[in-house]
Amino acid sequence: MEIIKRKEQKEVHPYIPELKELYRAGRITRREFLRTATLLGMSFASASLFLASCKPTPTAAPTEAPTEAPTQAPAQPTVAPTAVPEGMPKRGGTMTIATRVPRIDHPARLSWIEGANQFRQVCEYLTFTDYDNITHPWLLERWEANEDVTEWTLYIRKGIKFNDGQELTADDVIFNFQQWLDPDIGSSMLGLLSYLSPENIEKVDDYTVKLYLNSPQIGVPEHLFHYPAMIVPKTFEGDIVRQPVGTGPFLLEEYVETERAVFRRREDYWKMGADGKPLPYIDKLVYLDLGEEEAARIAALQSGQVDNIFNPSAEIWQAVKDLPDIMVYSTPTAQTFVIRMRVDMEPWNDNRVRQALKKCIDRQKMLDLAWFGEGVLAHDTHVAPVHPAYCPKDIPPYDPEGARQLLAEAGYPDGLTVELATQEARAEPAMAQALKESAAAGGFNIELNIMPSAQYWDVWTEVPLGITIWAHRPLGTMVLALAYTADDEGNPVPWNETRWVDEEFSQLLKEAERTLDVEKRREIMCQLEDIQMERGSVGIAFWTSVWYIAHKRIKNVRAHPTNYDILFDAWIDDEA
Amino acid sequence: MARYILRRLGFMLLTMFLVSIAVFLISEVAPGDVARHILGQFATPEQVELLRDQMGLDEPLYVRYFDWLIGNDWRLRRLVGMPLKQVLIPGRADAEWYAIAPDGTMLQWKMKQEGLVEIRVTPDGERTEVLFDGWLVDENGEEYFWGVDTAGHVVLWKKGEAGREVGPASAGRAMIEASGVEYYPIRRGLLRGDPGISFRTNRPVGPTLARRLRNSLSLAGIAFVVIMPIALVLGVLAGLREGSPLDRTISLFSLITTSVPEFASGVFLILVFAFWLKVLPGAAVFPDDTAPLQNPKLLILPVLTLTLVEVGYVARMTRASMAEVMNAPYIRTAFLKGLPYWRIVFKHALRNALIAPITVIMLHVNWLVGGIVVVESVFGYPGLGMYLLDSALFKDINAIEAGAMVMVALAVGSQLVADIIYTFLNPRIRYT
Amino acid sequence: MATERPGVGSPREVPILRVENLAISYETRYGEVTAVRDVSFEIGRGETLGIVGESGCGKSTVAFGIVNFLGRNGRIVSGRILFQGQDLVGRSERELRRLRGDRIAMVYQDPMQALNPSLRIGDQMAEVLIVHRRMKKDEAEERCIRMLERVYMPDPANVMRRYPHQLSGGQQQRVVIAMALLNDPALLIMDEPSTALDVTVEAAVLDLINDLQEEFDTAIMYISHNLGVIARVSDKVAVMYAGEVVERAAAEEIFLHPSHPYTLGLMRCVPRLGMEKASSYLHPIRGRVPPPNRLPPGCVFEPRCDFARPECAERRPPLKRLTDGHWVRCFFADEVASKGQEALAARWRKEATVHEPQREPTETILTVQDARVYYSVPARRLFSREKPVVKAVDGVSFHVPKQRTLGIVGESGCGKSTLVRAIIGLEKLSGGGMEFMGFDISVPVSKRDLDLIRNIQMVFQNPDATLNPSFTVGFQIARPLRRFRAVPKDRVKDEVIRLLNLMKLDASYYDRLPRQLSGGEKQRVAIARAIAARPELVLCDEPVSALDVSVQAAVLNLLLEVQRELGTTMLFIAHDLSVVRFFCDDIAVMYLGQIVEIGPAEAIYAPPYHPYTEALLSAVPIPDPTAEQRQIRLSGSVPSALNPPSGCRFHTRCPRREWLPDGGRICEVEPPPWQADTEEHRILCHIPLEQLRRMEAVVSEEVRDAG
Amino acid sequence: METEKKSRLRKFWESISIVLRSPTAAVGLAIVLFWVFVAIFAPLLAPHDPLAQDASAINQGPSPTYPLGTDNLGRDILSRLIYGSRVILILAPVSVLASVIVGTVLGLVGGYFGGIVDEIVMRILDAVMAFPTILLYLIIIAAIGPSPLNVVLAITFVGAPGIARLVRGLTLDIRTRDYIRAAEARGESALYIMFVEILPNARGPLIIDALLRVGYAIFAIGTLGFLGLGLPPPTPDWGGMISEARKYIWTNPLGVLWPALAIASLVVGLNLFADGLREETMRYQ
Repeated sequence: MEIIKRKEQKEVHPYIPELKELYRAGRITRREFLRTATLLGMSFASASLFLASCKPTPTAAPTEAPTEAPTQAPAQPTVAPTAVPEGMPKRGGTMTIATRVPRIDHPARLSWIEGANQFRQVCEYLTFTDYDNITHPWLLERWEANEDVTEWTLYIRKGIKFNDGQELTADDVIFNFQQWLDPDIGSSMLGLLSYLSPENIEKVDDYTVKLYLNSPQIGVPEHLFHYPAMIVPKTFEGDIVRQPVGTGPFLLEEYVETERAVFRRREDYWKMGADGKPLPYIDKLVYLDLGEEEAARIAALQSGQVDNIFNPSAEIWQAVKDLPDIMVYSTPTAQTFVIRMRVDMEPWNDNRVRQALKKCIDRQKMLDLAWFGEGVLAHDTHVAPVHPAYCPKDIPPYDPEGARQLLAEAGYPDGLTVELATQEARAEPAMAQALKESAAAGGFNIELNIMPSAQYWDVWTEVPLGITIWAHRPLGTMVLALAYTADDEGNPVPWNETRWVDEEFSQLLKEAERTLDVEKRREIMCQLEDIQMERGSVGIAFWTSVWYIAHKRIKNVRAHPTNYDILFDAWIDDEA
Repeated sequence: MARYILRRLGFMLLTMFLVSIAVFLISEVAPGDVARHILGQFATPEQVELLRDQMGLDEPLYVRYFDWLIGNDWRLRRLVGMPLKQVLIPGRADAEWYAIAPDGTMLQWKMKQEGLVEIRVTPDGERTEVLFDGWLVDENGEEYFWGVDTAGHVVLWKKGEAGREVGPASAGRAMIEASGVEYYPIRRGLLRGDPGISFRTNRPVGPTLARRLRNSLSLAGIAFVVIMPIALVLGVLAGLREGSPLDRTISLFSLITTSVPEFASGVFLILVFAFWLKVLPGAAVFPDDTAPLQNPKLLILPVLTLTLVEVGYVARMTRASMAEVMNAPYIRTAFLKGLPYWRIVFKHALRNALIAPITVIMLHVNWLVGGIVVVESVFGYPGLGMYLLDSALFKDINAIEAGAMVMVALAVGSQLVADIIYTFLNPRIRYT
Repeated sequence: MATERPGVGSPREVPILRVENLAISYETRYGEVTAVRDVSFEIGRGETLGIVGESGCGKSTVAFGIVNFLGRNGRIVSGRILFQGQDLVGRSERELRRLRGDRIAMVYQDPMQALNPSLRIGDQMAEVLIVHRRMKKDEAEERCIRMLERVYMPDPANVMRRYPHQLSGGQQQRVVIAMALLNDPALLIMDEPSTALDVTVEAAVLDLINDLQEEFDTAIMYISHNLGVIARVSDKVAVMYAGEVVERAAAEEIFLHPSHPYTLGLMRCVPRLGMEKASSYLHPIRGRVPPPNRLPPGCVFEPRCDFARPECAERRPPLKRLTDGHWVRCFFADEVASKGQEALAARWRKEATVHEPQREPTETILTVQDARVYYSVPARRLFSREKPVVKAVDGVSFHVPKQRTLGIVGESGCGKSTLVRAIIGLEKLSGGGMEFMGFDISVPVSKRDLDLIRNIQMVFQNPDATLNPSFTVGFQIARPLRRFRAVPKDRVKDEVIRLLNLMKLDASYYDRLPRQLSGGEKQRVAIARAIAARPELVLCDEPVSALDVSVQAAVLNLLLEVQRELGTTMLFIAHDLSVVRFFCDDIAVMYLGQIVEIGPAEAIYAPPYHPYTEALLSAVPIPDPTAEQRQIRLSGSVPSALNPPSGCRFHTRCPRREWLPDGGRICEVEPPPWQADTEEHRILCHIPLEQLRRMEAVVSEEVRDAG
Repeated sequence: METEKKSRLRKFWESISIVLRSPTAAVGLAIVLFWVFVAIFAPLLAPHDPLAQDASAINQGPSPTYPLGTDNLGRDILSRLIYGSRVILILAPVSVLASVIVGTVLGLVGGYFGGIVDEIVMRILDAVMAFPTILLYLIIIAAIGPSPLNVVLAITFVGAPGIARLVRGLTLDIRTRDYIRAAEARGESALYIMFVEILPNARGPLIIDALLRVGYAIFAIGTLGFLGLGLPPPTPDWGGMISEARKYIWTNPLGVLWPALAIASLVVGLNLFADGLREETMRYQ
């Protein structure tokens, strides 16, 4: 464990001066500096001040990540969102959103983003990762990490009240940590905060909590913004619908599962708006469940009955992007459709067969067909350009001949018949049919078994060959840990759908999570990417952009990589 | 006549019983696990297993069936030693179970930080919580207690060695400390008015189903009221003027409309009226329950889609029946009696001509309510058809059974009404 | 105002209806077809014109033509219809409508169909008055009730509220007639009004028509195919054949001096009451009625005419006046007339050689001992205990000697068909026993062994339903041969052709489908099918009653030949007594499930009669207007077999009860004993035999011999 | 002397002549035969491979290369329509045939035996008819998974009761005819009477009803495809094509128009043919 030199500095964290050096030498990008600095406790304001005061000298700086501009999707020049609201934001109005309204009880157990979006209006998070992947304190005033990022001190903002009058204190924060870490509740936070055990949480005083990690982890603030990490009061008894108590800008008025959820503005919200009065600007939020049928949702948006469609598929985007009074905000993400092969089953246990299938992926064509070209090409490794530690690689070409040779070597001279299973939703059927057609030239005869979504999610970890959608996660290492590693006894973690465990890969991954040094971390990532490309168990053709489609009357909204509805400062202007 | 109706009602119950068993068996066989659907694809196998246990899905099939049919509160009472009572929560479509102490106070237990807490609600509604100390001791010395939790389960709590109560602190619907030993969800059973809890909404099935049924019935009702008169009139006109240009145009129109599948015509109507003309809403969006009444424009397109398909079918049938009656001997007698043409048509012909169509129309009630799932899905209309489809995909057995029972009742009910109308219209048939 | 009947066609007065060479045509798939050509006649006030002719001769078309109700494709081509002096042809629909139901009323064939099943009788009747007379509802209903009383309808007020299906055939027919007479029409057109009724009910309806005509003085055009009915009703008669009137004259003139070959042919093929197979021979008319679109060039009857000469085929004979009021469409009318007289007279001479009935006693082939067939009927009320039962056949015993024919006569509902179906095994016996050639046959057919089944076969009534429409004639006749393996496989076809020839059908019929055959031909194939496997016993359930008169004779002769040649025993069911009298050796008369009289044919037709037999005989229409026939009419309607009257079942309607002390009380209380007139002839009645022997003959002797 | 075979031939020509005489039947038959022709010669007629995806031409309107435009995967709609006719013209008749066989047997047995047998058959039919169709589709498809077999099963299960009721009605009527009495008098077996004496006479109305049912089967296949429960992609079937194109109706409305027209035309054809036949047989009686 390489110890970073302690430096007497008024800096919040000893590594920050070195960070500044690296930036001045142009060896790390503006975004990498900002992200690491803020993670280490430097305030966003002082970090941006520093950036403005000096220019990086372009020595052997790493190539700018192609998607520097967070909002500009390369292919489609959509209208740049209005960063600054024109004039004073108006108050009042109702916003209607078409989305599924699923059953929900304990926020810690959330596994659908739709449920999180609805109750994120009532409860809030300790931190806030913005559209540019920069994490700011939210319910916390600030945080501090020790030198080797194994101890984190969280300073809670004073004076924040829950909507039932209780004040937010350290006890509430600790109660929430215990809920996340309690195996009986089954929260996905347990996997994320694996470096923290419940007894190592210390209540310093009423407004300060200290965490003693079992292993160093730089991404703690980002993990605290993971969607199940909503802060509920310590009196919470497990059913958010019966006890909608939170510090958020809205109050729950009505929640009818599979039909609608209605939220009304909270008068005494702690955060102030541009006009000095408490946020939020909008009076009422209505979430409507119009069922699986996309056509019904499109029709509703088009006739103005709803203002926004949650997590629109490529087809919806294609259908509504040219409608007159509809605004489309786009953002590149790490969301993708993984063509995954179970390495513990015939024929995928033979890497040559896996390589052959990867060669059969006609990436650009698949992107055009499945997502109308709205995304960036990928190279079969689960680390995306938007990830801070992304190490760029060149895109493997579509090579059916190579695939046919590999199959012959692997003992299938006249081709191979396999069954591909996926869900009848979003882009999977289109991708499956595109893969079937392009793989045919490469010697694969793929039979498609496209089943209703509910059925696919019963068998997604069992089928030998399938296409599974993986949502965006801010850090590259997060997904790799979730899907490509084994637990302590060595058998694959629950979400490792391909049962692919590689000793060298797991070691390097742990290494990467520990390294603070951005440069060193990027090298490790490069090695991880090489391993996955060379003998990995997945074909990843492209990273999709994600859209936020709303009626033009909804102001100050942007596309969020994981489709979060950030609406505390959105407002409605009916005249425009 | 009464005997006939009684026999048919008996048959209706028999059919519903058979269908309910068929639905139970088939959904048992069909793939898919409802617990996993609830917990989402990222739940761990242990969590799924625990939830299955808490929903009572691990019990044998016949036990679950009878629980669904006649309930298990009378059986579970013996475990708790106190009568169980279901109390509706005012203002919310939900209900809670309580154990009733001899002096009338309602009791519930829940696991909290400090241990098992007893909630007491006195008859006048005053609610207190106190630490529970009435543990019983079983043969090998372990302390245990059978009680009712706040999530409508009869639960077995046990005091573990660590001195800390182990068991589901299942406050509300959640399972905070889900390490309970045994769970039985309490139900009164369909026959006693409690169709059970829907796994999809975690709420009683009744209210949701009622709303969906009302939506479907209002759509079907309006469509029925719009379709049938038009179709009958068209049919009669065509039948009267058999072979005339009027007859040919009506026949062609009705032929074309019945040949276009309703999902195609529905989509076109949206394109024309909602998209190009922007006159009508393209989807049936219900911001709240009273939507269909406040904003009837929502119903226009779905009703129009239904009408297009149905009018043609009924008109063709009425035309055939009318034409047949007009050639009947007793109509010839009416002519020979020198009666005016319209009197012959209305007084003599119509009555007999409508016998066949009306009985078939009633059979369409069944299709209208359940079968229009396609129209519901095109317009996102929250009807009974979609409810059944979504529940079946989710394997929400209580919702499927309740929905199926309603549909069967409607189907057989409309068949019975059709027969009764048949007897009134046709005096020759006297059912014994 | 019962004016004296004006006798035959008084010239001075303007006739109610005068039709001059009317021609009507239908356009069908084969193009325009003239169904009726140059028909003319006239009917005076209070006068009845009978139109007689076989099915397809255009008589109904004439009836509908008069009221111009010819449907969509019928059209009056030429001719005039003068109703009370004004021509109806060409009048507007509105004017015709005002006439129909008011001045011209029409009653037609099937009473069951004529009334609207969904409307009460009262509404349907009052309607006529309300529409034509603008009468108010209650006054109209009052008039209807009075009219129903006039047609001897029991309890008219109740009938007004009932629906058509709740009335019997006879009652429905009376309602239709009453409805027609409500507006006191000048002209009443009746198309086969009594054909579907039982003979006693028919007799009552015919009497009713005569009474009403006297009272209302209406001109009646009566259409029927039954010569006897025409003889009883009409003053004048017109005989139609293939769309043309071939002879028109006063009633007696037609029956006594038939001058057209067709009329003569009809007279000779109808069995008169006295005739029997031993002494007389039925003369069928050969050939078939020509279809309307392929009529022969010359005289339309030429192909079937025994008097035909070459010129008959070239020229179409006009309607020639023979004597005053007697018109014939035949070149050789007077020759036909004279030849006709001896032919008719010949009918009565005893021709020894014709059919020698089996005289000497042979062993009995079939014995029926106290046979009972009961049906259980669902109870009327919800939870009633007793299970109501219909006693269709209630204790019937008789035996049939080999090679003889037993006739069973009775009105509808008397159980004769049920009895026959029990014998062949289609109905389960509820009691008693039956023996056939020593084998017990009280078990249903499914339990009998093949050989026993082979020996009993059946011929059915309705020719259109007796053959399976989807198979060829050859296949259907061959089926019994194959089933009973009566003939080795390879020779089946030849045997079928032999059977066809036996039925006077050539081999070309082998491949034909039933729909290409006439009624008579179908019945012959059915007989061929029945006798194919040489059964010992053939049961005939009304085999000829659905056929035209001319074809009937041919089929009866065929059956007689079959019996003579194959020696089969026959059971012959029918409701036409003259046919039964002609065909059968012994006759049993059934009433409400029981045999009331049984014996040799001649014994049945002469006193002593059982009162019911007497009533039956008096109701039989005799094709001779001059014949006197004692009028005996039964009161009330046939009681239901659900709970038959106590004691003698006929006591509720028996006209002879007053012959017994205190009004025949014994008939109500005690079931009557069997009284034996001779060894074979027995009667079930309380009235002592001597008294029965003193009964007058229903049809006087001399009529039979006068000839 | 005409042989047995010749009379059957004559019967065949006779029925054909019936059809040609009535205009409606002739037009209907022409439309149906057109689609049969298209189905048989699909490989020759289709300009493109129905499964080939052209990424450069997604959701395009009609163009010279793609006369009817392309679908959301850039596949030629015209070729998919042509090949789709094969799927429909095999699947629909097969399903109807299956339901006719099942329905006829039930109808005959119920109609001929009467009494309790009839009561039982009728109750089974009522129960099946009362079963919610949508649930039925789902369960069969959930049990077997999307495949042509389950489409046939689903349609048979829904169609059979209707046919059974029709055949039962006909049997009840035919059973009263004298030729049945004659057969019974010959001690013929119940099977013989049902299948040789009764069934051939129920042929007429049965054929007409079957024709109508093929139309409904086409609807049902379309509905199943529409709800995502029908044939597995990428098989070209008209219902599925509509369901796919439905999402892009705002940009490419024609995508939905062509398959809808195809289904409508085929169903119209069948209905016209059936109506023509019914009018003919009615007048013929």
